[in-house]
Amino acid sequence: QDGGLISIIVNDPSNPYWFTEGEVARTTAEEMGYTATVGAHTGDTNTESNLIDTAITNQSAAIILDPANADGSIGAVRKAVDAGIPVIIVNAEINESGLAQAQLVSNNAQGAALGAVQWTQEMGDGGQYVELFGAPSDNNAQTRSNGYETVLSQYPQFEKVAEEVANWDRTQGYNKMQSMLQANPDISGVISGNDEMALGAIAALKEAGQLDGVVVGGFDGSSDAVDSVRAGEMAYTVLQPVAIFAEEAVRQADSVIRTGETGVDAEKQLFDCLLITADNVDQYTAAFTLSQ
Amino acid sequence: MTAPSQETGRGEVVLSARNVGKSYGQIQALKGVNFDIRRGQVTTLFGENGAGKSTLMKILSGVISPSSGEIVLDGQTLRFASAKEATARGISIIHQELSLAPNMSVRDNVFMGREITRGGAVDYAEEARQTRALMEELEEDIDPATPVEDLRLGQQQIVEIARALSVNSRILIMDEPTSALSASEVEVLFKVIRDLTARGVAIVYISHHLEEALTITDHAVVLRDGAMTASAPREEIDLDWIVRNMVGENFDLGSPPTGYEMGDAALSLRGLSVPSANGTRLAVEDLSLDLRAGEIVCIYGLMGAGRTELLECVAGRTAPQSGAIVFEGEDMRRLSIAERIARGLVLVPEDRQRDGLVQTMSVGQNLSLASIGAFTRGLFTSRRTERGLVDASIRDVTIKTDGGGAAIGSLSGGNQQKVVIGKMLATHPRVVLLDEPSRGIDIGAKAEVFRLLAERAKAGIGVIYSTSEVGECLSIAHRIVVMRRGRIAAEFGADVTKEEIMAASGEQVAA
Amino acid sequence: MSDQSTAPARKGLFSGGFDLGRLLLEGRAFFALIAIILFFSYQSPYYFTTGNLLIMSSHVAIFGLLALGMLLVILTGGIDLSVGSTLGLAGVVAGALMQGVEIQAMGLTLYPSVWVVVVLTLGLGALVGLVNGVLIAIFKVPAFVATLGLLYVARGIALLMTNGLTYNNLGGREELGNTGFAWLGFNRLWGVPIGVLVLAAVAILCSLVLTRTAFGRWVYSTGGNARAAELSGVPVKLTTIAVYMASGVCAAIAGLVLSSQLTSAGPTAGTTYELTAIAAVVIGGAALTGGRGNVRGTMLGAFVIGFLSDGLVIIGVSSYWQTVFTGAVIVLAVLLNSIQYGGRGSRAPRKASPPKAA
Amino acid sequence: MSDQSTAPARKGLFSGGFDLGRLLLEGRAFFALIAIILFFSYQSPYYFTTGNLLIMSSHVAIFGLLALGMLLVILTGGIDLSVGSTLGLAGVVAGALMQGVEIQAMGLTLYPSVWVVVVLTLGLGALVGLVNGVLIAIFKVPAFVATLGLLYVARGIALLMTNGLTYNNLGGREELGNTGFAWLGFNRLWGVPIGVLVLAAVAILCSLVLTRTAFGRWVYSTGGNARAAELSGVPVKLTTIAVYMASGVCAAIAGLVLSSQLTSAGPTAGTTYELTAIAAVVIGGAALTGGRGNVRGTMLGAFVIGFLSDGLVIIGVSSYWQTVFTGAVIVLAVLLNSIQYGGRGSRAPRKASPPKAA
Ligand SMILES: Nc1ncnc2c1ncn2[C@@H]1O[C@H](COP(=O)(O)OP(=O)(O)OP(=O)(O)O)[C@@H](O)[C@H]1O
Ligand SMILES: Nc1ncnc2c1ncn2[C@@H]1O[C@H](COP(=O)(O)OP(=O)(O)OP(=O)(O)O)[C@@H](O)[C@H]1O
Ligand SMILES: [Mg+2]
Ligand SMILES: [Mg+2]
Repeated sequence: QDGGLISIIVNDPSNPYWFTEGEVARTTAEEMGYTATVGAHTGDTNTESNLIDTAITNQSAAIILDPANADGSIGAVRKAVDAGIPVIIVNAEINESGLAQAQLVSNNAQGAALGAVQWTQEMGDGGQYVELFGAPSDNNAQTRSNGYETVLSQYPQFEKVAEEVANWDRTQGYNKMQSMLQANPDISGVISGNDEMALGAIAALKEAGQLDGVVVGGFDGSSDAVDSVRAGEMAYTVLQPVAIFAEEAVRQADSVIRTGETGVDAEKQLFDCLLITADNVDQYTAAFTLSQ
Repeated sequence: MTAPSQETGRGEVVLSARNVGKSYGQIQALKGVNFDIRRGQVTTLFGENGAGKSTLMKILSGVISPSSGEIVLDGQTLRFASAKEATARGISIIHQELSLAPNMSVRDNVFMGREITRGGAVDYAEEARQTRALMEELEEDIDPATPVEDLRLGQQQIVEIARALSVNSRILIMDEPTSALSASEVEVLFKVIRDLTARGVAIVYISHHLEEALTITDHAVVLRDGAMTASAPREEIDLDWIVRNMVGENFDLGSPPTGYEMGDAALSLRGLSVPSANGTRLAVEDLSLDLRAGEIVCIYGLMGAGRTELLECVAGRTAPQSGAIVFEGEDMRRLSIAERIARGLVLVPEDRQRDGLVQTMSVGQNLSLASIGAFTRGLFTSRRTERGLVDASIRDVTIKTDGGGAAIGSLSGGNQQKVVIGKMLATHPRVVLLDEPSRGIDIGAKAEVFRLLAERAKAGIGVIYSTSEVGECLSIAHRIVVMRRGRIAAEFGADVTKEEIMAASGEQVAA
Repeated sequence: MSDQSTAPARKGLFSGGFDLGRLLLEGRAFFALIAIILFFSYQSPYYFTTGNLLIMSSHVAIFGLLALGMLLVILTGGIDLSVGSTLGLAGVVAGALMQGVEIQAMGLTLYPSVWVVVVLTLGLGALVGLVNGVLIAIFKVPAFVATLGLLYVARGIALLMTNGLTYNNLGGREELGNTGFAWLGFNRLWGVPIGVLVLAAVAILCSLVLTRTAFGRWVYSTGGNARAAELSGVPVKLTTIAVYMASGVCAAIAGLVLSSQLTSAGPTAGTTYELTAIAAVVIGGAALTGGRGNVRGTMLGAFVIGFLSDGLVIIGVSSYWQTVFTGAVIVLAVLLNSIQYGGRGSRAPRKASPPKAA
Repeated sequence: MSDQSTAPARKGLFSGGFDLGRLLLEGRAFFALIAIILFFSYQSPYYFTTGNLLIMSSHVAIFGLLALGMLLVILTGGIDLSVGSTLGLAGVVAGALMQGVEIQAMGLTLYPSVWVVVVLTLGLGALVGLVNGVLIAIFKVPAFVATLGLLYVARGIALLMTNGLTYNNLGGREELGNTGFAWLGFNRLWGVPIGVLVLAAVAILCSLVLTRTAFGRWVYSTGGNARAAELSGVPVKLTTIAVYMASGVCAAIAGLVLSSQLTSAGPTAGTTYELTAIAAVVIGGAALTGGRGNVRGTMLGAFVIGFLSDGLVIIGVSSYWQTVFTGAVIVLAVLLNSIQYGGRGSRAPRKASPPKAA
């Protein structure tokens, strides 16, 4: 394995989504003859910057980065680029183009729309609903919320009665859902910015004995969520093709290392999300992978 | 009561308290006291524990402000905003409780809050020079750079004295400066005091060592229950006068109890050696001692003779380096403190604030702390039994308190000491070790403590107590053991004289 | 919930009198709670309903359990920063056990039944506490540092055990004989969530232990003056180790309740909960220097924090303001507390503070 | 970097003797650092290079600055949990100021130049410290609680100010005359990153203040025995307030350096950094009870933590193991520390412990 080092920096591997992202990237890199390390910045831009410095010190051939913050990560990326190390951004964007070799992100807007449409179908006639919002410092939270809004605003029969920030976290999703249920006992739908919060909401609804009448939609396509869909508890989840773009990111990094080009024209490459419902749940063969 | 005003004496009055009162909540610590300090004279303040001596001194030195009355300095009525202001006006005080920062050097402590600076930086060299000079004056060989925590208690008190001297004040208040000093150190201090008075410094001196204090007194004032009861120049007074005015009657510390059979040896120490706190040397060396049931033994020694180490080792706080502790035929070395207490061997520690009392607990809870087992029924404690136990203790050792629920801080020093003693007696011990049970308590309380011990001895309990006052050796003890540098220097019966004891301890008999 | 708990340190056993001023101050956390309930009831019709009060109480249960363990530790003058991590670790271990224990040598997988899982998890909590306690009592590591170290170590182990993943399938299966885990978090007895009942039971137990047993006396005296306690025959080291173990067990119980509520156990559960638990104890009037505090106050403190944060959610205050309010309430509650002690402040310095582990 | 710093409290200027045992123990953080450097140099060829050492040092700078402020606070026997939040708030405020201050009444936007931004930000740090200090010194709120409250409040304010978003455009613009902010984080003097130089400057300043000025004596005496210090005329309250203000200023400096390094300022920056800063101070040999500790030790502690965590990343240890190692190193380092004091342990209790704010 002398292809050099690829430094993979993900957000927080204690979340299955980012864990998969890191693992897929690492195995791909190793298969392609590179050594690879996976670091985690857990959303802290300073840690991220330190990890970039380390990658530079280690004379990495390329960096695969899931940025901590659309704005806050730009400096760190610039540092790596200035040091002559190509950076491939995955999963989340940075608000500056021309810096990274490529930005491979799932199409959050498309995914949100996909989810919202499915959600309206599951909801049927209408009703009240609440939304669980991710960490506001992450602009995916806003993107997804906007995506939901765009679709749902066309259906006046659905009334949003509350929205709460639950920071992508299951426990917070649980607690906030319970509180919202108190103020809004008649809701028939929950739309969530990610699976973890949705799973927390499902636990809360179960506890209240109200799960049967309520449609819960998630986002991410984690194994837990898919199990929940299989069990008929979660209505659907939107699969982010993290396994696909994590692998693709490494392939493009490899291409950059060898040729100087990613081989793809656009810097920003959107990967469409897929819907997982009770119908196609059996095609979910590995973490974040839907075989078609 | 009307306070007699001090008759006019020789030196001019530099500082006086006029009708000063101080109350803490319902407690009236001072009730309209008039008190004069004269230039070039030592005014000694006598009084029982809780009489208000320290309170009055704190008011005069600006540490606390009076509830009523006024302070007159050089004929000028004023009010100190802080201790610093009083210092600036030439008043300094040695507090009763040590007030040193243990983490800092002697030099830093002496100049704490009054650092000598040059160009913004502290001039350590100058500070050290002055500190060394002060130490020379006090005839104490202490390096200014030594951390205070490395000094023994007596040396720490010397540092406090040096700090007060370093201010060059006109008025110097000494609140029990000698409680931890040896006789020779006290002599040096008295020499310094005479030098100061010769230079016109006014001194206030407080001590429970009455005889010692009398040797330096120019003018004596007695406080009782927050009011001044008497005041007279040295020529007109004697020990009797002081005691009479302090407590209203004549006290003696009792005599060895007689009229009963002593039992067999209850406690035997065989060749006991105990390392000192910092482990550098032996504080107790190859010491053997027997105590019979019903016997009272007094251990006399100078500061650092190793009495505390000996007693703490016997009680189980520290492990001996070698030797045996046999209590009623059983080897105690492997037993914990709790087990020793359960077997009937208890210690009343030297420093009641640090080792004796739990300040967050009530009087009752403190009294019952060592005998929880006695009122535990099954899993739970029985409140009724505990209450009975506490009430009995309060009665037994005659603690002045509004009841078991009172906060421990509301008691006077002597009564706090009785709580510590009562706590240990409540465990129904068969041997009681008391480390300076009379430290810092007034003569009345002292007499009561000794009476209590004598009573218990009659009931068959073995008692060992340590003391630094020769007078106390000659009270209830059947036998007096003198310790010197960790060894027993001499043993006497009850018929010994003070001089013999002091000679054996290595102390120079005061001229 | 914890009416049994009295204030032994402050009121003494025999104080007959009735002191209104003191009662008002003692009860300031109580008044804060009343104020919070009144305010939010006025703001939202849903706040003061049985359903919501029970739900809020079941949220309080998690912090409350941590706070009870923390109270014991704080009463001895220590602090336990590792409870949040222990909670997470306990949940993960319970989750792992529910998935079955593979015995490689024999090539079979054991499925311990739920009570075994519970006992093992509590044992784990006790073990974490034991490590803390031994470091603090025997090796004299300051409590802040020892438990800070274990905060990291326990969290790291939880992450390593699960590889960051969350155990999801906690229901167990009938044929394996390990069902019943969901009962803790899901069922209700007499309409009350089990979590709340668990909290009540632990609170009553703690209160009884503190006020009615020898061990309780040992705890208060260790915190009040460890040296004096030791010389009075109190097994100070044992007491210290025991309170950290109790704290670990409380954290493990909280971990079990939480993962049962969520029907899943993740390695990051409980992050920063230690701060909330400490805040509850302190709002409840306990002194961080040890020796002062009681169960009733701590429960009130936990309810103040829980009812406040849920109330803010119900009336729809932004999560940022929630952060600000939480901080402000902590400071305000303790400010009142200080004013209380302030009145007796001039006496406090008289106490010769005993040397503390932290 | 901080060779000037001596250990005044323990060794004094005039101690003639040379005590090898004590030196070894005093220097244990130093040996830990050497061990870390040797180990990682052996593991990776990139570790022990000038470039990497400088980079690692500039990472240390952030924690080191926080730790210096924390040291002052801890020396007085307090603790400051709010430094991480203050760091975040300072960065955000600097970012907001760089975006221009809109004066609504006049309909214009002011662009303060960089030095004004720096001064205002430091002022903000001092203000947070002032609030802490006043709560602690005047209102007698325990330091742990007061600063815990401000941890939440400062973080909440930072989030409210930015609505959770990050300021990105910190470069300023030539025509607005507010360029130069990037200099702090990006430039180098004599090849050394400015952040490191800032750290060195602050460390030397702290060290001089602690060892050479009257204020330094006041800090040590306040931590050693606050009551004695007060009776001796040391302005204890003022000293207490001043150290918290200094800690706030240090946190603000760290916030400026960090946002300059990152060329962006986010409201969540610095979360949980207070724990790292405390760990650095404690590893450096300071006692949480106050009065003991020095700048040299604290710097060593910060370098131990920083060089360890960067080393683990360089050799590619998983982030879970990093968490475990961090905890273990904290406990181990302080265990050694306790053994040091342990030797004098039985004497320590002889000290008349002063009443502590926390
Ligand atoms: N801060 C305080 N709060 C409440 N009561 C106090 C306080 N300080 C002193 N007292 C009370 O005031 C009275 C006088 O105390 P003071 O310390 O002046 O006595 P003293 O004569 O110095 O006794 P001793 O010989 O024991 O030192 C005592 O009853 C004491 O309990
Ligand atoms: N503050 C202190 N710091 C360090 N060591 C001390 C301190 N006080 C005492 N020691 C050590 O302990 C030894 C014995 O202490 P101490 O002076 O209490 O002896 P003692 O014989 O019990 O005398 P006494 O009972 O009169 O105090 C001293 O020789 C000294 O070495
Ligand atoms: Mg006095
Ligand atoms: Mg002694």
